[in-house]
Order: sequence, then structure tokens, then C-alpha cells
Amino acid sequence: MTADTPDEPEKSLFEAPPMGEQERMVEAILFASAEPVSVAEMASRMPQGCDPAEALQHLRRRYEGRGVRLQRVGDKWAFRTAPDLGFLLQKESVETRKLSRAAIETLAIIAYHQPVTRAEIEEIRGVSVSRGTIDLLMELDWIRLGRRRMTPGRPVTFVVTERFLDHFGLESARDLPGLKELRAAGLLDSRPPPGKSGDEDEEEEEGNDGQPDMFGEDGAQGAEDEWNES
Amino acid sequence: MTADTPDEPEKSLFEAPPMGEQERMVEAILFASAEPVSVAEMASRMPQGCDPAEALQHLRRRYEGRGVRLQRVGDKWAFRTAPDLGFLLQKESVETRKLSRAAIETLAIIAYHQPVTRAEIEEIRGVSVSRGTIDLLMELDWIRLGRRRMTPGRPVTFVVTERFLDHFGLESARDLPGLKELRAAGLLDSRPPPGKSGDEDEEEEEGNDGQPDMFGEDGAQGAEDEWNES
Amino acid sequence: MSDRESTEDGGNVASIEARLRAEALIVDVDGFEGPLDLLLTLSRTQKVDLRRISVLQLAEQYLAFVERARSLRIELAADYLVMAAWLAFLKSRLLLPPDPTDEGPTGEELAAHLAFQLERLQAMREAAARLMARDQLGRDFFPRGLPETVSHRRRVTYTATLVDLMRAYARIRTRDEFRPYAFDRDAVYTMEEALERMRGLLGFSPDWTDLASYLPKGWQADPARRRSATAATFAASLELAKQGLIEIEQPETFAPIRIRTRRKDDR
Repeated sequence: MTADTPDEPEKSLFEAPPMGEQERMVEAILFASAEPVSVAEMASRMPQGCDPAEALQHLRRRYEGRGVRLQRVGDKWAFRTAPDLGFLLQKESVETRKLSRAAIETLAIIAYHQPVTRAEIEEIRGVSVSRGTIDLLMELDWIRLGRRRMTPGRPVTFVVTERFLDHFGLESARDLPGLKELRAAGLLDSRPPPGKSGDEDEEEEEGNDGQPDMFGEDGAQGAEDEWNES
Repeated sequence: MTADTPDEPEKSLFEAPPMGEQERMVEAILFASAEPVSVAEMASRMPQGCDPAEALQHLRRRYEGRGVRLQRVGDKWAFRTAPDLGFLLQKESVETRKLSRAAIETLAIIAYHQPVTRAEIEEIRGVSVSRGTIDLLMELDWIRLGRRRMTPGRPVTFVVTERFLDHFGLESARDLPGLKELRAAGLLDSRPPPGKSGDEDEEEEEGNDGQPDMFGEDGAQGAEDEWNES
Repeated sequence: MSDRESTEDGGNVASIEARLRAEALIVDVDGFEGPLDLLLTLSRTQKVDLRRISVLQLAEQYLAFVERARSLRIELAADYLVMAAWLAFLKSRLLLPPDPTDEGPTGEELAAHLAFQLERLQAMREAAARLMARDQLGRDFFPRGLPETVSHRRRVTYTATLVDLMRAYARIRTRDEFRPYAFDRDAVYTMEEALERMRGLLGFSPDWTDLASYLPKGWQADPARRRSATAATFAASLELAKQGLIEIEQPETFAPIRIRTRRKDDR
């Protein structure tokens, strides 16, 4: 029984499937297995006489330069994504949102009054500052904690960051224009710029305290929007 | 892989990668997923300008006759092992619940007649459909609710899912075995009982009116469209 | 068993077989999925294509079955009895010459539909069998066993411009003393202005008054200014109506719009 006769034409009961078939088998086993598979394990699953080690070599060559490749993990084998294509397994979505009115006002107060405590921000805005607003501004790295105020309770203060200056194109917070300049620049126009109306909800959430004039700019703008929608 | 044409014009920042690269990308994405992936999903993960649909055609050809193959499932794609190698993979097989005859028949009726109402299923089987049968098929994610029928009572309809197609290796509901013959024999027609004129089950009667094609090609197409929408 | 039967008196063999078959059916009655299933099973004894089946013969078989079940005091579900009644009716239709004054479907039409139902049920059963005979995922072919997870990162970026910032600050700091006014747009009459004006005048308009009479002085002559003032006044009146302060009416299309103060007791 000299079994090694590759050029043997007639099939015997114990003849192994052709190497191409063995390659297919190894491919299917490795594909479907939930973990890397050893050569011994493959051999135990494949018909007798198969040589999974050799089939693996063929298969490995076949996948060279492909989107996936055959990789050795210890003494086992597995398909893995080609390293240069790892980015395909990351899905990233970027969503751009306008900063809420509460956030921009809080940020403005911090920028103009820094270092400023939370209580001071609330006093200026006339409404309480939600934890989320501060967190968001911190997360954006536009504000950070400053020194504690040397007053009873030693409250923390907030200051703007380098990144804030960078984002708003300022050399220092002192470059922010004063009220007079704002008015002169026409920035005290009563009309909120188009598209600002979405902020209304936010504001209502925090209460309308400090806005006794229901028919001020915001109320009117809100009402106008409702008409536009219908 | 011979994508590198020497006369390739100068590369711009937004130029899509060569088709060979795109094929690799599609290969990697599909290998990484156990679930079928839609072309849109692939496109969203690949660099701009890629054409995953074309890359898929190349890839499908590449895997012809291999141990795994590229299978279309509705409007999605997945790699699946070649069915003739199933014997190697018994170890991976998951014990599926044995379906009752009622469940199997109900499933077949939904697949061949979709979208189909419960009353129509009962009319075909001649017995009421138990709640448990529908629940089981829903749980397996083989059927789902389709559009409501625009008839009195607006009954819900059932259609088969992408997972159903995937499970039975069907590219689309139109590839159901024997569908054409059944249609040609008129066995998928909705044929109201003679003389039924509103004195009996009004809903069912009206349901069939004016929707002669509900069970025809259009019906199947309609169901597919719903898949595409999602 | 068949050996024993064949040794018996030949005349009895058929009846014994028939009886056995009938008993088998009766024992099995719970195994049938309703009357249609039973009819389909009975139809197999005719050994013909379902399209050429004799519905009359089938009806008789079914009725005989129900009769025997009854004689054996086997309780049949209601739908079996309903089907029996219907088949009895169908049988009479098929046997009697058609009554020309009778409306409704003929016996042949009813029989054809029954045959269609049986054929359709049979077809669905075969389709179901073919479906289940297909290669199945997780049994004959397999998904990727080692999927790699796709990490999903959602990044939200917030935008704000310096102008937004300054405007926000200006808004806070001037909330008290600041009064809106329109600069460099002297042909625009704002809704706030209209609201302001109308609220001042409201107490004096208990009767229907043309909206146009609310236009401020100096805004009536120039068309551009009148347009703006009209629009603002109209918008303001809608707002006031919404607040329940006034009522609006327009007797007919394009007629002048009129408003009046809503009486206190109406509110």
C-alpha cells in the first residue's frame, strides 16, 4: 500500500479529496467557527486522509493581499480583517448642533465675568444653571474650573479655556467687546437672527423668570414661528 | 486586482480607491459581519465615491465554487458557507426548535401569498390560526407585520422577513421554490367564494376586492420594497 | 393481518377494510386540522388529480364520516358539523336540477370553489415541504462564526460663533433697559410695535372695528410702509386673539378684517 501516489487516477475508498476540495473545507471550517481552529481539530472534522496543514498553506496564499487574511493565533488559525482595513469596522457619525441658548448665555457670562461662580451666573441670567449645561461646556473644553473663591463655602469658579479663545478667534477674554461696542456694531438688534428660534424651547425649560415681558422679542418670535409652521 | 492602470490620471483627494481595493473593503466588511449587510451600509463605511454594488459583483465571481460564497439576501449581502460542506460543520449547528405542522404551513402561506391577512391564512388552511403560531414565527423573526390592508377594519398583513430569506438561502421572495408554477396554476389567486356578497365575513370579502394582484408579482415586489425602505 | 383477512370469506374483506378505515379516521379525528384537512384526506381515496375530483362523492364521504362519528357517539367540533351542513346543502344543489328563479351560485360553482380550496391547501402543503427541504442556515450552511464588531461612535460637535456669544451676552445685560427699535429699516413695522400699540388701544374698542384703523399714523400713505404695518398689525391681532384678548371676524372673503375686545365675562 504505497499510498503516496498523487498521480493515481482511480479512486479508492480511502483516497482523500483533491487538495482544492480540502482547501474549500478548511475555508468553510475557519469561516464558520466561533474561535480559532487547530490543524488537529480540522483534521478530525475532515474526511480521512486529508492534510489540513497543506490546505492551509494554499488557502493562506489565496488570501494574501485580500480584505481578510488567514492568521495564526497560537497554534490555531482564524480569518481576520486585513489590518489596513480596520477603519471599515468603525462607524463614525458626526452631528453638528447649535449650542443651546442656555449654554451660549452661560458661556457668555463666564467669558465676560471670569472667574465667576455658579451662583453669580444664576444671578446674572436670572434662571438656574443646569448641571448639563456646565458639563457640556466642560466637555467641549470651552470652560474649566478656576480658583476657588475665598468666600464662605469656597465656591468653585469657572473660567474660559485656551480652546475657547481659539474657537472664537480671540487673543484673550479681554478682547471681548463691551456693551457699548456691541450696540454700536448693531448686535443689540432686537431681532434674533434667523434660525435662532429653536432656542425657545430650551429657555422655557429653564423657566421664564426674569422675562416678565411676555411680548418682548422672544415671545413675539415664538408666536411668529408658530404661524410659519401652520 | 489589476486595477493599477498606468494611464491613471492624477489622483485627487476625492478619487475613489481602485476597484480592486473596493473589492477588498467589501470583503472585509462582509467577513466581519454575521448578519447580511446592505449596499448602503457598505457605502457609508467605505471612502467616498466607492461603488460597493460593482465590487460585490467582482467579489461574488471570485468566491464562486469556494468553501464560502457570497449570498444575496433581499437587498443585503452575506458570506455563507457552501451548503455541500455542511457535514463538516455539524458542530456549529444550532439545535432549532421543531416547528409544528401548523407553523410550517402558516409560514409557507405567508411566504407565497404575502402580504396576507390572518383571515386569508385561515381561509386557506380551513382552520383558525392560533396566536401562538404567529407569535412563534414572529419570534423567529421569519415573519413581520406588513402594511395594513386598505379595507374595512384595516386588517394587518403578514410578510416574510429578510431573516427568513437568509435562513432558507433565498435571494428574494420571488425565488421561492415553485412560485411560478403555483402562480401559473392560479393557486396564488385570491378567489372569493362564489356568491359571497357581504352577508358573511364582510371584511374578508372586501379585502379581496380591488386587490387582484395582491398575491401576484406586485405583491412580492411590494413586500420587497418595504424591506428596501428599512 | 392482511393474511388473516385474505383467508376469511372474500365477501367480508371489503367491508372489514372499510370499517377499519373508518375507525382509523375516527380515532384520528383529533389529528385533523379541521374539516378542510379531513376533506383533503378523504379526497385521496379517490386517487385522482384534485382538479378532477368528484365533489359530490367527496361530500357523501364526508357526510358518511360524520354520520358514523355520530353513531359512535364521538363528539365532533362545531366546525365539522358546520361543514357537514354545508356539504349536505351542496349535495342537494348538485343533485337537483337548477331552479331558474334561485339566485346565487350554482352547485357547480360551489363545488368548483371547494375543489379549488382543496387544491390550494394541497399546493401550500407541498410548498411548505419544499421550503423545509431547502438548505437551512445554521443546519446546512453557516454564517460567519467569528464576526468582528463594528464600533459605532457618534460624535456631536457644537457650534457657536463669536457673534452668537456676544449677542447672548447683550441679551442678558440689556434685558431690563433695552427696548427694541428698528434701525436702518424704517419701512418695517415690527410685530412687537404693533402689539404694543394694539394693547394700548384695546380697551377702547368694545365694538367691531376695521383692523386697518389700528395702523399707526404715518404708516398709511406709503405703500411699502402700509404693507408692513398691515402685516404686523394682522399678526399682532392673531397673537392677541390667541391670548383670548380680542375676537376677529371677516364677514366674507377679502372683506375687511374686524376685531373687537373680548368681553371680560366671555373669558
